[in-house]
Parts: sequence; structure tokens; C-alpha cells
Amino acid sequence: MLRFASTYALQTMRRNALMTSVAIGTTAVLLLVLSTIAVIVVSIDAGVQALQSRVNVIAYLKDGTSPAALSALESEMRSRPDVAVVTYISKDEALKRLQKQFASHPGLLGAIKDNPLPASLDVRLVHPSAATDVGKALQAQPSISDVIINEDVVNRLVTAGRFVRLVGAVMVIGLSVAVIFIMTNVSRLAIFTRRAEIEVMRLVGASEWFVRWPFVLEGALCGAAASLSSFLIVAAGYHSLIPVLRGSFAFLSLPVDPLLLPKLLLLGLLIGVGVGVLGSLIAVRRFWEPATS
Amino acid sequence: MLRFASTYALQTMRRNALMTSVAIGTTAVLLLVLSTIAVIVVSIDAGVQALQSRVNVIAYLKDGTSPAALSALESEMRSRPDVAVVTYISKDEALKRLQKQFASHPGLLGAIKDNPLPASLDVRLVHPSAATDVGKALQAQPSISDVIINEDVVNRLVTAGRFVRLVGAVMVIGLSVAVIFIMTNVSRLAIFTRRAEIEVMRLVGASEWFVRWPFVLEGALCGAAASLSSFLIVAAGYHSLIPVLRGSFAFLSLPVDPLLLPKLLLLGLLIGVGVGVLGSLIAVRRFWEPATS
Amino acid sequence: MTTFDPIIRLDNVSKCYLNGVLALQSVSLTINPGEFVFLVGPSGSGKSTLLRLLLRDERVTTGRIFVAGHNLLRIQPGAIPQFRRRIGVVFQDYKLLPRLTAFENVAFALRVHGFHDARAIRERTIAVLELVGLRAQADRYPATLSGGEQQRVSVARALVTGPDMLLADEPTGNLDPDNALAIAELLDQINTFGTTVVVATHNRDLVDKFRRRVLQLDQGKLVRDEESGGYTLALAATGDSLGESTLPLDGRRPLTLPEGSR
Amino acid sequence: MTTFDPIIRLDNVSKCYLNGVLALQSVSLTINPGEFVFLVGPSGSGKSTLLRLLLRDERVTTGRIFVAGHNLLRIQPGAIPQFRRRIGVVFQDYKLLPRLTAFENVAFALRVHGFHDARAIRERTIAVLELVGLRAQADRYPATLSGGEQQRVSVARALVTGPDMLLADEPTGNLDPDNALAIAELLDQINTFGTTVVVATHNRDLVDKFRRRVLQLDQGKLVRDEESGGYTLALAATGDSLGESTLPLDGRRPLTLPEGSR
Ligand SMILES: Nc1ncnc2c1ncn2[C@@H]1O[C@H](COP(=O)(O)OP(=O)(O)OP(=O)(O)O)[C@@H](O)[C@H]1O
Ligand SMILES: Nc1ncnc2c1ncn2[C@@H]1O[C@H](COP(=O)(O)OP(=O)(O)OP(=O)(O)O)[C@@H](O)[C@H]1O
Ligand SMILES: [Mg+2]
Ligand SMILES: [Mg+2]
Repeated sequence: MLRFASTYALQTMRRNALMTSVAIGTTAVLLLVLSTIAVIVVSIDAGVQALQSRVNVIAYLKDGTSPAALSALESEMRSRPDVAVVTYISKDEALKRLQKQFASHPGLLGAIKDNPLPASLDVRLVHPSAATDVGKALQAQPSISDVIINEDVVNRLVTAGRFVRLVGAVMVIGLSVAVIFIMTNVSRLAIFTRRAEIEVMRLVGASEWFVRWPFVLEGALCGAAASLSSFLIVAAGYHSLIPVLRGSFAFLSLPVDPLLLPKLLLLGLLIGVGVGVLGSLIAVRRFWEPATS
Repeated sequence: MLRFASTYALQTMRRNALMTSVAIGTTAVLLLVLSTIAVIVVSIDAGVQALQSRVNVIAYLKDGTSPAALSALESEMRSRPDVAVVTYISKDEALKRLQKQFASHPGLLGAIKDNPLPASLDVRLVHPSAATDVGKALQAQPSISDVIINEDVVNRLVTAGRFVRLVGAVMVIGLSVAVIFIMTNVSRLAIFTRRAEIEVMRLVGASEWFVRWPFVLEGALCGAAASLSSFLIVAAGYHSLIPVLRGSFAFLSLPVDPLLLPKLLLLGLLIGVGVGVLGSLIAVRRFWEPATS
Repeated sequence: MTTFDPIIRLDNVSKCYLNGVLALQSVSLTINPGEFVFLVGPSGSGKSTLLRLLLRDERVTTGRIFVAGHNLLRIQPGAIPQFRRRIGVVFQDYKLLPRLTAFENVAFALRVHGFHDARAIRERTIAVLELVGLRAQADRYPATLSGGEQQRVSVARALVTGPDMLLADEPTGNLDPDNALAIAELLDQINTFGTTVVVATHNRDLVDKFRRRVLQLDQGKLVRDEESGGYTLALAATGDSLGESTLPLDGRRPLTLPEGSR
Repeated sequence: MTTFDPIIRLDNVSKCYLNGVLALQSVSLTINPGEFVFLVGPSGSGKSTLLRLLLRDERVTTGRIFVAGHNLLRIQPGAIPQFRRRIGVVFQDYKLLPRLTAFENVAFALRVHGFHDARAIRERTIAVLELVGLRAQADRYPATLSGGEQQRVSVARALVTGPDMLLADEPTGNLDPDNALAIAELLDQINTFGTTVVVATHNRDLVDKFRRRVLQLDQGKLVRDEESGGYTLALAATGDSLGESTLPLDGRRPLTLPEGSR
């Protein structure tokens, strides 16, 4: 039965080129839009995450902290899962940095003698939301005099991250729903144009699955063709555009998920073939035995 | 003829509810996606622009600049089209700010006497790309000792702005193309299912426009219905979501274009009705006189 | 089903369509296996409706209907395809699959019946197409066949599976007298091999020539059930025995159309 | 067009369909205004093709064709609708608009002809539906009409505009003899009012009864053009004068189908 179904499906696809091309074209374009937007959202999200990983907590050390206590503290911090990098900044280093910052007003710091600046630990975080925790832990250390958290930056980054995530998720999910809705509609329409055909088959004594198989196969084939072609376009665009973008917008430091493209392919196939098959199943069911149900 | 066409169009729309609902539903969803993404892109772009308007150039004044020279300079700067706001910061004000900045290290600035800080003009720009121009103009003034442009911030903002613009434009344009492509396809499919009807009309002696009018009207009505309903959803979402978003993501300071919604409505109607009408015209033409052309 | 029971039995069957048209009224009849029955009656008298009920394409509104051992009011939806495979049908509007050639349309019925062997399918299909005179048209699509050719494809499809029962709705309506006679002889021949045949027809010549059992419907009622009958009742051979004509023209009203204003 | 010229003239017309089927071969004929012509011939002999050529639904492959004063090889595409409005057509497959009721289908032809006045359209449409016996079915969709009823709607649509010329392709194929006769009488009556009528038919009774001009096609060739002819040539009244039957069954070959293996 499957052999016949596939023959029949391929034949009708060929003999009804308009409908086949409309179905594949529509699906491919929808998946193309979906994956492009997914790529954009994922890239922006990755960019924001990269920015977030630059958030740091500064802990000023009391003058006279012993090197042993310091290294104990450093390694304790490093072992925390929410800490990415810990850097020690000595008193000299701190002064140099300040002088550099005020290089344009040499008069301002000329008056300073005896280097009043404390040494400090610069603690980079994995995610900005850990700032308060890490800050508290540092504050509790006896050798720490003061902890500085750039609340403003932290908050902004956390909010911006949440915003990007939210908008991105809304866009991708909303778009997926829209894509599935439209694909289902197109397949309903395509099968609607063939309800007479289905009616004839059932009157000749074809069982429900005998009628369904060709439609399901057609749906699967169209879906696969569409998702493959849209994937090829996205992959080509990705490979040719990303280096250009990374060149022009270097600071955004767009990172790459090496699995992004395979994931996209999988998603496309899942939606394309899934909706193709399910849409056909539902649409055929709808026209099955219209006189009785 | 138009009266008959409209009667016929309304009748067939009613009697072919499936096709009508598919056409309207698909178009509405497509326009919904398009306008949602347009709103998002416009909002993000507006946010970036708001950030950009905070870019400033600091010009340090030579000690002893006369108030007359100062106000002449201020007004000259204000009259430039690329300058948004000019603020004068006196020597006292500058010191206060610095003290506030270093509040956590009271020892650092305690040593300062005689206030070495210069007075300055804080010039906010309309767009960061004007920074170099404005900087040069300031540098040329005899009363200015030094000009500081935060090149890094300027560059980042300019790049980010360009990036957002580019990605946004690509998304909106690409999406519009996709939407138009899909709508055209759906209307081709819908009319394809009715080619027999068109064939009968032409055999009975109907002129081309007699056949076309009902289809064109149907396209226009479906398009209008779809764009209106998608507009209502977007407008409702906009009005209920924007305050929430503005609350949670206050710092992003999403500005509102009061004409955004009317513009969206116009765009939706244009695409919805335009494609509905054009799609029908083209599709009917395609099935017109199949035997001869 | 035992072979001695009637293959078709209708008890007081009425059919009222959704739009309120009462197409059949209290029809009772039995047809035994192996019978050859002509179903006659004026246009709109319910012949096609009766055949649709027999195929369980439509359901009866009241009354009971048994076909090939099934109570069609109780038959499970899942059992319907199996049931239909025992019946060959020639539809009044042919109902060919537009995207299949004549050959494929006929072969389709064999596929539905579970035949797999491509060579056997091919031989059998070609043989039946040859029987209806369409060997040369085997690879053409329905849209490129003449009306009568399409009708014969429909006949071939109904025959090819060797059904227990054959329902033919106006199978010669678009055929010239010679072809019509040949098709009728084909049905007759199939009947002699044991298939029950029910033919709805307007073809007076055929009914009169074959002299088989005749069921006559008029406005949904069974008005005649005659063994070896003619198209019209034997007593009154002229046209008006069929009841008043449905057309008002019989009174020879002059054709005066109201003039529409342009 | 002057009324004395033939309304239809074919010079050596051949029609070869895209798939290579030669449906008409060197057909030459003239039909004068006001004539009533029966077109006969076995299934697939080219009757419908000829009518399609007259309507400029298909184009001739070679030869020249003039209809109602138009050279159909030269006619501008823009002039075709106007040309077709002078012709009423009953199609073999009815070609009704599925989403319009019987009434609306008939009224549609009037709309196409530029009639606007709803009351005039209504009166005229109802009058013609009454003529074909479908007054009661006026508000039903084609899908809910019996085969014969659909055919009569198609007839009504062809008549309603009072065309100069009426082409009817098998207009009685799904009608019982009484209804068929009534429709034929309607066509005859319209002909007496001046409309040229060409009827392709397989109905032997009608042709024999009306005794009008008969054009007979066989395998695309015009094999007879007889004034006041019968369905078959006068000399040999039996069926075989029509040439050999297209069916091999005439030799009474026993019905042995090759058994397919399941
Ligand atoms: N699907 C339907 N819905 C509603 N009414 C219908 C439907 N099919 C047929 N009818 C009506 O039922 C009656 C019987 O129709 P049926 O098709 O059985 O007639 P018939 O005897 O086959 O006529 P014909 O010889 O013209 O084919 C007619 O009045 C017809 O209009
Ligand atoms: N659209 C088409 N394309 C190709 N061949 C066709 C087409 N229509 C008809 N034919 C072929 O042309 C020949 C003549 O067909 P036509 O329909 O004119 O026959 P007909 O005399 O009307 O037959 P019938 O009485 O069966 O309706 C047939 O062999 C048919 O198969
Ligand atoms: Mg019928
Ligand atoms: Mg024909």
C-alpha cells in the first residue's frame, strides 16, 4: 500500500505542479522567515550575554592584608560557580589607572602623595544577577574594607537581558504559531481543492488510510522540500553575512553557537514535515465521510 | 456591473466560507506578524536613538573666559542644527561632581586645594556622528582649552545604531516581501480552485472585466477585513503591553511615535487590499482564455 | 449472508435530503442475488437517490435497508469501505479521478481491492478497457476524453474488480445506440456470471430489448415492479402512461418570454 | 453579417488536440440562419469538438471557420465575449456555476448580457425555468439537483437570452423520453422563432421523429449531410450502417478477465 501511496503522491505532485509549488514555496518562505528571525534573536541574545559577562564587583582590600590571606580569598572566590574571573589590582596599579583616567588634567592628581588608593579584587561574574550575592560574600571577609557594585549598570544589563529574552521569545514563539497556522491553512486549502478526489476514492471503497497515505506523504515531501530549501538559504546567508557583520560591528562581538545551524535544520524539518503530515491528516479526516459525520 | 459584482462577491464569500476564512485568517496573521515586528523594530530603533541623543562633547573653558564670550559661545553652539542641548558647568559644579564620584574614597580628594578643575560646556548632540564636527568647531574657539570626545562611546553608539537600523530594515523589508509572496500564493490557490467557474463565465460570454470584478472585490474585501482585524489586535496589544514594558524596562525609555498606529493601519490596508486586488487580477488573468493564450 | 437471502432489501424506506426534498417515499423492495433490474422513472424521480442509499453514500431517513448482508443503518463506519468494495458503481457523473489517466483510474479500483502485482493489474485493466473499446485511450486524462469515453471508463472501473453487485446510474446517457447496446450487453454478460445488476436508465430501447425486471419510480414512490417489463407499462404503450409529464410544454403553450429591459 | 449568408461555414477544418488526437478531419459544411441541424455520430467522433470550435472555445488547427459573420481564426480576443453572447450553449457536462442556485445560474446569462433591471431578470428567468419544468427547483444549488435537472438548468441558461444561435451538446442525455421530447420541442419552437439550432445527440427517437437536417460524423470525418434525415442512413435502417461498432463485444467474445493475484 505504501508503494502505491508514494507513486500516487509523486504523480499527483507532478501533475498538479501549481499546487505543489505553492505549498512548497509558501512553507519555505515561512520557515525562512522563522529561521532568520530565530538566528537574529539568538545572536542578539548572545551579544547581550557577552556584555553581561563583563559585569564586575570591585572589593577594596584593607591595607596590610597578607599575601596568604589574599590568595586564600582569591581562590575562594574563583571556586564560586557564579564567578568567572578574579583579578588582583595592587595599590600601584590602581594609581596608574587613575592617572591614566585623568591624563588630561595633570594638575588634578599632581597634588596626590603617598598613594591613598587601596588595592582591590576585580571579580567578573557569570551573570549580573549574581552581583548582590557575590558582593555580600566579599563584604563578609575580614580583609575587605569596601565593596562596590555598579548597581546601575548591573540593573540595566539584567533588565536589558530580560527584555531581549522576552521580546525574542515572544517573536520566535508567536512567529512559530503564525507559521503553523498559515501552513495548516494552506494545506487545508490544498486538500479542499481535492475533496472531490477524496470523495471518489471513498465511494470506490478505499479505506480511510488508503486515502490518507498519499496525502500524508505529499505533506511530508512538501514539508521536507520546503525546510531543506529554506535551510540552504539560511545557511548560505549565515555563512556569507556573519563574517561581514562581525567585521562591521566588531564590538558587538557576536558569538557563534556551532550547533545553531543543525538546530535550525532540525526545527525546520520538525515544523515543515510535522505540519505537512498533521495538516494532511486533519484535512483528509475533515472531508472523510462528509455525508455521515 | 459593479452592483452585480459586489452581490456576487459577497454571495460567493458567504457560500464558500472555508476559503474566505482561510484567506482572511492567513492574511490577518501575516499582517499581524509584520506589524508586530515593525512595532518592535521601530521601538528598538527609537530606544537606540534616545541613547544616541545622550552623546555629548565636553569642552573645557580657559580660566578667565568672560561671561560675554561664554554666552556668545553658548548661543553659537545652540544655533547649530546638530546640537541638541548645551549646558554650562562651572568650576564649583565640576568639583562637586568629582567629589560625588569619589565619595567612597574621601581620602583621595581631601588633598586637593584651590580647585584645579576647569569650567566646561557639556554639548549634547542630535546624533553621535556629529561629534567630530562639533568637536572641531569647539576646538577652534579661542576660549576653549581642550575638547573631550568619548570616541569609544560615540563609535559604539553609531555602530549599534547602524546595526539596529540595518537588521530592522532587513527584517521589515524581508518580511514584507515574504508576506506579499505568501498572500499572492494563497490568492493564486484560492482562484485556482475556481478556475472552472472562470471558464464557465467566459464560455457564457462574460467579458474579462465582468469576470474580474467579483474576484477583485473579493480580494479587496478579504484584504480589508484581514488588515482591520490584525490592526485591532496590534493596537490592543500595543496599548496594553507598552505601559507594562515601559514599567519593567524603564531605562530603555521606549518613546512613542503618536503616528505609529495610524501608519501601521495604512501599511496594513495598503498591503492587504493591494495584494488582494492585484493577486486576484493576476490570478484571473492567468486563467483567462486558457485555450488560446 | 447466505446466497438465498435477498442481496438488497428495502423496508418502507424514505429519504429526505437536508434541504427538505423528499426524494424517496416508503419504498419497499427486494432484489435477489443474480437478478438484473432496470430502474426507470422521469428525471428527479429518485433513481440516483436509491442507488446512493444502496452504496451507503447517503443514509435513509426512515425505514430499513439491507444490502449484501449488512444493515446499512447499523453498519460501522470502519466496515463501509470493505462493504463498498463488493459493489461496482457507474456514477451518473462518472466520478473519475482527474489526475489519473483512464488506465490508472481503472487500475485504482484494483489497488483499492488490495491487488499488488503490477503485471496482473496491467493485464486485467487493459482487458477491461478493451471490452469497453478504450484500449487506445488508456493513457489519456479524463479531461481529454469525450463524454461517452469518460462514461465508458467509469463502466470499466466498475467492472474490473468483478464485484458481487453492480450499480449503474444512467451508464449509456452519453453513448450512441451501438455503444449503448454494447455496454448493456456487457452488463448482461456480467450478470450471467452471477453479478447482481441494477441499472438506472432512461434508455427506452434497452429496457424494451432486454425485457428484464423493471422497477419504476415516480416522484419518489415505487409505482411499478414488473418482471420482464418494458420501459413503459405494457397496458398503455404510449408516453402518457408515465403519469403527467413534468413539463408544462405538453400543452403546447406558445413560447413567449417576457421582454427584459436592458 | 447579412441574413442571407450562411451563419456557419467550415472550409476543410481539421482539429488536432495538443496530445495529438485528430478529432476532426477536413470537415466542410455550411449552415444557414434559421436552420435546425442534428449532429450525430458514435462516441468520440468529434461532435463536441465541432461545437467547441463554433464557440471559439477551441481553435481550428487547419482550415477556415466563419460563425455569425466572424472569421474565428482572426477574431480579436476582446471581441470573443461579445461574439459568444450571440450564442446559447448547452454543454455536455452542463457547466453550471456551483455556488449559484438554479435561478442565479440562469439569471447570470442575463447579467452577462447587460440586463440590469432586477424585476425583468426575475420574470424572464422564472418563465424559462418554468418552461423546462424547474420552477420548484429555482432556489437549489446544482449539487442538490438530479442529473436531469442540472441538464435542464443548462438548457434554460442557453435559452434565456434569446440567442441568434443555439448549440446543444447532448441536451437530453440524462432525461427520460418524455422530458427529452419536451426539451426537443422547446428547441424546435425556438427555431421557429428564427434561432439557428445545432443539436449534437445520440437520441435516435428524437432525430427520427423530427426529421431535420442531419450531419453525421465518424472518426472526425463528415460522413453524411442529409436533409430531413433519420438517426441512421435511410437505405440501411439497422445499426450496422453506422460503420463497425467501436466495441469488440459485438463478436460476443466471452467475458473472461485475467485473474489478478492478490
Ligand atoms: N444532494 C441532494 N440534496 C437535496 N436534494 C437532492 C439531492 N440530490 C437529489 N435531490 C433531489 O431529490 C430528487 C431525486 O433526485 P435523484 O437524483 O434521485 O433523481 P433521479 O431519478 O436520479 O433523476 P435524473 O434522472 O434526473 O438523474 C430530485 O428532486 C432532486 O432535486
Ligand atoms: N481536450 C481534449 N484533448 C485531447 N483530446 C480530446 C479532447 N477532447 C476530446 N478529445 C478527443 O477527441 C475525439 C473527439 O472527441 P469529442 O468530445 O469531440 O467526441 P464526441 O463526438 O463529442 O463524443 P461523445 O459522444 O462521447 O461526447 C475523441 O477521441 C476524444 O478522445
Ligand atoms: Mg440521477
Ligand atoms: Mg461529446
